[in-house]
Amino acid sequence: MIDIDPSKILVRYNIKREKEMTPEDAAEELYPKDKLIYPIAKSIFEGEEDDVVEGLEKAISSGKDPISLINGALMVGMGVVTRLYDEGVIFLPNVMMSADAMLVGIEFIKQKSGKAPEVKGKVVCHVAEGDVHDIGKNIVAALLRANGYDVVDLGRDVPVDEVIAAVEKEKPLMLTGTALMTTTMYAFKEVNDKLMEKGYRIPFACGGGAVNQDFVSQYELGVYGEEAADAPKMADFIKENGDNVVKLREKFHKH
Amino acid sequence: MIDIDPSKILVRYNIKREKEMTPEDAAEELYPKDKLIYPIAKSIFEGEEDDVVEGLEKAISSGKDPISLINGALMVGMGVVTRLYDEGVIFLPNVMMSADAMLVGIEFIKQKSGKAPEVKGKVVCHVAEGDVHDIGKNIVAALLRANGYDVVDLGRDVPVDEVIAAVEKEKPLMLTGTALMTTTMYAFKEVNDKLMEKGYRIPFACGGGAVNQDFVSQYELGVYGEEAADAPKMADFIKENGDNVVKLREKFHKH
Amino acid sequence: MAATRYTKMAYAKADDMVFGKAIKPVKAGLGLEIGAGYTTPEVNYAPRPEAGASKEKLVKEYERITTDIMARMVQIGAPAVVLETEHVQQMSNNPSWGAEVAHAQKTIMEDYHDEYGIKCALRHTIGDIREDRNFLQLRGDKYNVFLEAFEECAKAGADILAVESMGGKEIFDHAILRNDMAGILFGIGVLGSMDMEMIWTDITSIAKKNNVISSGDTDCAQANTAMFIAGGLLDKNLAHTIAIIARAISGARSLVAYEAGAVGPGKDCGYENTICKAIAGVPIAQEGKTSTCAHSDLMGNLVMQCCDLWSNESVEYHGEFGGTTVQCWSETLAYDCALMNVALDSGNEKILRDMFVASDIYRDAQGYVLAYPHAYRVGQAIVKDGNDIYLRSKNAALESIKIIEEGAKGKLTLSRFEANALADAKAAFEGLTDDKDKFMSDCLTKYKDEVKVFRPENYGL
Amino acid sequence: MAATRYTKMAYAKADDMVFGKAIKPVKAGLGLEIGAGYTTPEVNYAPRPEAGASKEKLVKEYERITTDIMARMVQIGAPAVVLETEHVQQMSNNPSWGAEVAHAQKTIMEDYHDEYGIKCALRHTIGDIREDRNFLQLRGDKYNVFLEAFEECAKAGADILAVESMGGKEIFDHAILRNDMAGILFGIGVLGSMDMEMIWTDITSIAKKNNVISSGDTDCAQANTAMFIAGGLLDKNLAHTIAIIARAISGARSLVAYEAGAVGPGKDCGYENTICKAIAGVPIAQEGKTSTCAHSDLMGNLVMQCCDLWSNESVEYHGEFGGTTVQCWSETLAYDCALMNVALDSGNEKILRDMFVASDIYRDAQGYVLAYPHAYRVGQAIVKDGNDIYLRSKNAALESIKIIEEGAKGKLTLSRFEANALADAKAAFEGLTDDKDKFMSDCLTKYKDEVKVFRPENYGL
Ligand code: B12
Ligand code: B12
Repeated sequence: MIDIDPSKILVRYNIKREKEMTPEDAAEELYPKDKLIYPIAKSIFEGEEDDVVEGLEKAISSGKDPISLINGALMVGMGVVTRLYDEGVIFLPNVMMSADAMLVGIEFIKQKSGKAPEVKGKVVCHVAEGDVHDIGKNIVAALLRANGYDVVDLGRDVPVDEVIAAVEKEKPLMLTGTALMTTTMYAFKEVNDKLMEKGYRIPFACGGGAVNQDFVSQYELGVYGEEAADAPKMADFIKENGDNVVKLREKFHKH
Repeated sequence: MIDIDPSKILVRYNIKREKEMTPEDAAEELYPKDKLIYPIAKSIFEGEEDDVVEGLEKAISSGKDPISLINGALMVGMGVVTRLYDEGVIFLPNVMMSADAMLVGIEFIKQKSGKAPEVKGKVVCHVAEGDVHDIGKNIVAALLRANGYDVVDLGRDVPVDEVIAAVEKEKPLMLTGTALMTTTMYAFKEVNDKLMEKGYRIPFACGGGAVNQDFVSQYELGVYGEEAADAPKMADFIKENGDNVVKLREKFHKH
Repeated sequence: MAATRYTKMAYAKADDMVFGKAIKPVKAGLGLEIGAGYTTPEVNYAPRPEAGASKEKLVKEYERITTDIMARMVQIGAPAVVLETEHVQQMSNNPSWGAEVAHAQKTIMEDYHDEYGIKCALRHTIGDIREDRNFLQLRGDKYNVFLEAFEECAKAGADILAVESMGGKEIFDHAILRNDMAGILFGIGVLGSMDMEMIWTDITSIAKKNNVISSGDTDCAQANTAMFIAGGLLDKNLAHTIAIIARAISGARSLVAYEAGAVGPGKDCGYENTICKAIAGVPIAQEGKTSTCAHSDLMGNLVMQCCDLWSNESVEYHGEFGGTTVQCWSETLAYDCALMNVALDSGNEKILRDMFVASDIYRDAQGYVLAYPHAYRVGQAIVKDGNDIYLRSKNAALESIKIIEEGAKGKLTLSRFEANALADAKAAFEGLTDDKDKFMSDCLTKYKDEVKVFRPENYGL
Repeated sequence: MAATRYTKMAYAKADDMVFGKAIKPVKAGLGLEIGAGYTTPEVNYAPRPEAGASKEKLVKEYERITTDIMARMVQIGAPAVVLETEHVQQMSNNPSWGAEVAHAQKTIMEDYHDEYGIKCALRHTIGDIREDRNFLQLRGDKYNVFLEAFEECAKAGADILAVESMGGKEIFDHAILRNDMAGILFGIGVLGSMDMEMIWTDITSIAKKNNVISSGDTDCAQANTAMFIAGGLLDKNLAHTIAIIARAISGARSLVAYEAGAVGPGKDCGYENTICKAIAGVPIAQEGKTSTCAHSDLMGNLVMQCCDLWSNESVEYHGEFGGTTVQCWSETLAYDCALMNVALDSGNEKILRDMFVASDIYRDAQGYVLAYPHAYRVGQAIVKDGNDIYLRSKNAALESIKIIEEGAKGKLTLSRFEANALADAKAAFEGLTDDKDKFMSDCLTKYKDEVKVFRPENYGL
């Protein structure tokens, strides 16, 4: 083999930019200080389901209101996770595992309290009819869940009418669509038209390999999302500023 | 430098396919045998303007009707030229020089006979508005002339209205357009629409780098031409079969 | 079934491997020989979305594509070309569609071959249609249609048969986003290999019957998915060190095609192909810097190292200033091949190969492991336990980890994230049993529970 | 005017020339040095037709293009990149448009440079708008707008200024379709050189004033037109032997930019650049196998031989499976450059260069003459009479003819048509006077008569 000086050929920009701090240190700075909450948040960050449950048990037996622990502990832990993901300190699998742990935690609280906790909002996710590429959608769904949204995941290759039916039934604050093929993305327009026809005006966030901003801008409800991480931000934006598609586009259209 | 065996790297398909016969031999077989006509046809093939005139003078002084020499000698010579060009035996510059020689011959006959000879038909050629790429158009015009058509060459960067005006004035059997830029080819559609509006239904043959068959098929009068050599063939087809655009497309659309 | 396992390497040493030459060259199509001392462009394309409207439109579209490519190749003097048609759904679901396309393409190619003598062959890659909306359906009705599609295309003119099969994907999709190493190994190395054994035995007998080439598979559905999720240097969805472990395992999987009778050329997007070539001696197609039309990766030059066909993966058919996309990309491929062929003719192939490698070996852990001397080692790890599809996959994973660790002591830099992911993965693989049966029953229990779309009967389990 | 003629070669011998290194490297933009030991991709693009609708849309379009390219470059670890914006008409006719685009692009590039340290520079190529519908209008009002466009872009952030100038084109267009050798010589070598002297003196002083790079020109309008008309192996519009004579003459013409103060990098589409580099020692951009998006030629690898920037010529901005076109092509270019940079770092640059050459030297007479040892000889023929723009052009033509004749005795095959055209051309050039003044007055008389769009006052005649 030929021996070269790699710095003459390429630059590992990722390494140049990697934060000084370890993820653990960065997280440590963000955990809440409360003795009972801290271990829960930390176990969420670490994605340790058993530890989450253990922490919740302790907190509840020490008198904390179970339902309050959702926003007060689980979501706080997830907040640390998504913040560090956005900052590039941690990576997706960590988020996925934390989200799984959080769901276990919520499930546990439900059982303990016997109450259905209030959710931040509902989002319906799907992959366009004819398309089986669902990894992007899975990431979108995971990040939405990680951010406290209730996700109705219709799966992949979802017929247009089924999407409409789900919107009618679930009344989500947002619908997402993913398409990776130029042949399947046209289904989004159909979904849009049928929604319009039935009088639904919810934002329809669309993304995935084949999809681009120009295409999505062509139908009334379309908001283009470039990265999966945009999905929860869009949902947050809707909760805060209402579901005006024009405003959403202003905020999220990058091109 | 590195020494290689070229046959391992590439194939000179042009050389493999080159005809055995020299162009001169091939032409010789096609010239008319008539003692007075032969030298004229041959001088056309050779692109020798002076010899063409000399040949014509001889033929006329030997009693040939000047006007009859256009179709009987000049066009016969050009026929040899275009046939051998189509067969790949000779190349464009030969055609250009032959066409120049033919035009000199026609001019000479006009003066001699005092009559305007009957022409095969008129074609208006232009390059789209905003576009200066005129080499393709020049070739088209040259080949049309070489085939006996009267070409009204509007030049390059021709405003749409000027094209329409020329059609109104010249009443050509065909209009040609050339565009090499994706930004300029849309002018063809405008030309088409204005022609339609004014009730003109002449075939509008379009070609040039940016243009493709799908684009040209979008407007009523459009016929796509891939190679300059198609232009005279289209004109011939119109003379023979009428100016039905659908039939022209059937014949000339290759994709 | 009829898989003859590889238990030793086709090449005596890594340095013997080079582009354009394979131990077992393959004759295909019209005058072409693959891996016989020269490289050849393999052009891939996708019809425009509108073209799928009817069978007639689709056939027409492929005719245009074929003519465009052949015309450009003779215009620039390219001695040879392979066309690869990756079926769109309709063409495999309705085998007669695929067959008509193959016939139309082959007719044009024959004309060019007759007129110019250009060497050429047609590869048809059948779509793996064995799934319904939610589940893989690897056996049963869909499988019959699938095999019929191969048969019909072979009859109609396809010279080379291929597929990108999907066995194991339901487990892999779940595992890859969770850093679940056992799941990755189970999906790719075990389930993927089992499914491949079935289909490649059948494809090979169809090919033999029709006197065409049973070529090979790729772990597109899994290893490439990992590579894509890992993405570029700045993406943060998956550690590149994990993606390359999945790739190493896929070497053990894609090998099964050859064990079941395929003879190459392996499919372009199989980045594991260098491993397969080292073991099986078959010619391979590869894609990299000249398939940016289809995807981005971090080993644009490196993957040329041992290719026999050089491909653009896929490009949508439409116009560019320089002609149609298929013309542009086929021309670029042809020049890349001309460069390699010059190297072969002048005895410089090893220098050029090593320059390809040096370009990307330190760009990323993936390129580092796939560099031919390392890929060869992964191959050795596989054949060491060649008869055990589980163990050999695990070996491949562990060897790739070892290779990266060695690299990281030298010029290969890892981000902290990549290094951590690698360490975790290493621990996970080292913790796995050596007993295939135990691994299988553990996984069956675990994934029947965790992955609701997992259906053991797809694998005859 | 201020042209200092070259009367000797910058390089002592042809073999000293190689890609990535120039005798006079050029620093430009943000941390970049061109010809200083490494090659760099130069990415070119054209906005979508719709984007020209308004200034805002156009600026937006170039912002997207710029971000896309920069993002892809850091994703794959490319150390450096040059962006070339070839003005669309509106941007040069309204200099403030061009300036706004330059500013918008540069802002994005600065952000990337700050965040990642990526070396980069922005080239703006002003459109040669000095014509009205029927006539060239090289001097006068349009010339003022033209110069203003350079000035405004330089002020707004363009690091490198270029143009593809059109002097002589009206004669050339007439001559090339008529095998008129005197006309080709007059158009390119004489009129083209005269016009370039004027504009490059002015562009250089604008560049100096604004502390940016006066780079260079290309004979796109003439030599490339000839190359395009000549086309592929099977086209029959022009003998390739004639096209290469036009090219050789264009070496004497494009050189004038450097004589008038430009410092390189010469423009990508100047296939004559190897000749210029040999004489002037300036760095050059080139395009070939990775500019198939824009055109097809018969020297895809060969032109890489001495490039310092490696370009895709131009691609319309739109989506592909692998990203936008500018991302796809910039990535391919970047890998090509990585290969060359490996060669440079490992001392293999001459072997790689010679492999590039061997790929295409026998493909066509054009590649044969442009192969660096032959291009060097054409350079020598030029500097021999460097002070006489006519004689040096004629020398270039005759030397190129001689080179082909020698080649044809070896492995370069010519079709009979090419050989005949060459013989005719040789006779024509040998028949020309050695006296510039006589040639000028003969041509003035002849072309004032034959070419109705020829206006001597465009050249101060
Ligand atoms: C992996 C893959 C597969 C896997 C899919 C596995 C799976 N479970 O998804 C398998 C092997 C099964 C597969 C099959 C096929 N594939 Co495929 N595949 C790919 C590949 C290589 C990567 C796709 C991927 O996973 N990317 C990573 C994910 C994470 O990206 P993503 O989905 O775009 O999501 C990101 C963003 O877009 C965003 N996002 C996504 N959705 C949304 C939504 C919202 C609201 C927001 C905010 C953001 C967002 O978030 C994500 C991360 O930030 C691409 C190549 C490419 N260039 O894209 C081809 C590709 C998509 N496949 C292609 C093809 C042709 C096929 C097949 C038809 C092949 C065949 N002949 O059988 C079949 C499809 C069958 C079908 N009916 O769908 C073509 C499509 C061409 C076209 N016409 O457009 C591609 C482009 C390959 C190519 N270059 O030709 N494929
Ligand atoms: C030569 C050339 C020039 C020359 C033109 C000289 C001249 N007198 O024509 C010069 C240097 C002046 C020039 C200028 C410019 N050019 Co220019 N140029 C080219 C080039 C390299 C070759 C074109 C050519 O002559 N081809 C050979 C001829 C013979 O082909 P043709 O015209 O297509 O014709 C053939 C067929 O199409 C057919 N045909 C043509 N018309 C018809 C009609 C009928 C009826 C039929 C049957 C057949 C037919 O017959 C011919 C032979 O068979 C192309 C590159 C390319 N890839 O095409 C760029 C190209 C066309 N130019 C381009 C550009 C951008 C420009 C400029 C704007 C550059 C600038 N920044 O200043 C200016 C244009 C100014 C303007 N307003 O038009 C771009 C266009 C991009 C786009 N948006 O579409 C191209 C594609 C280059 C590129 N890759 O970017 N250019």
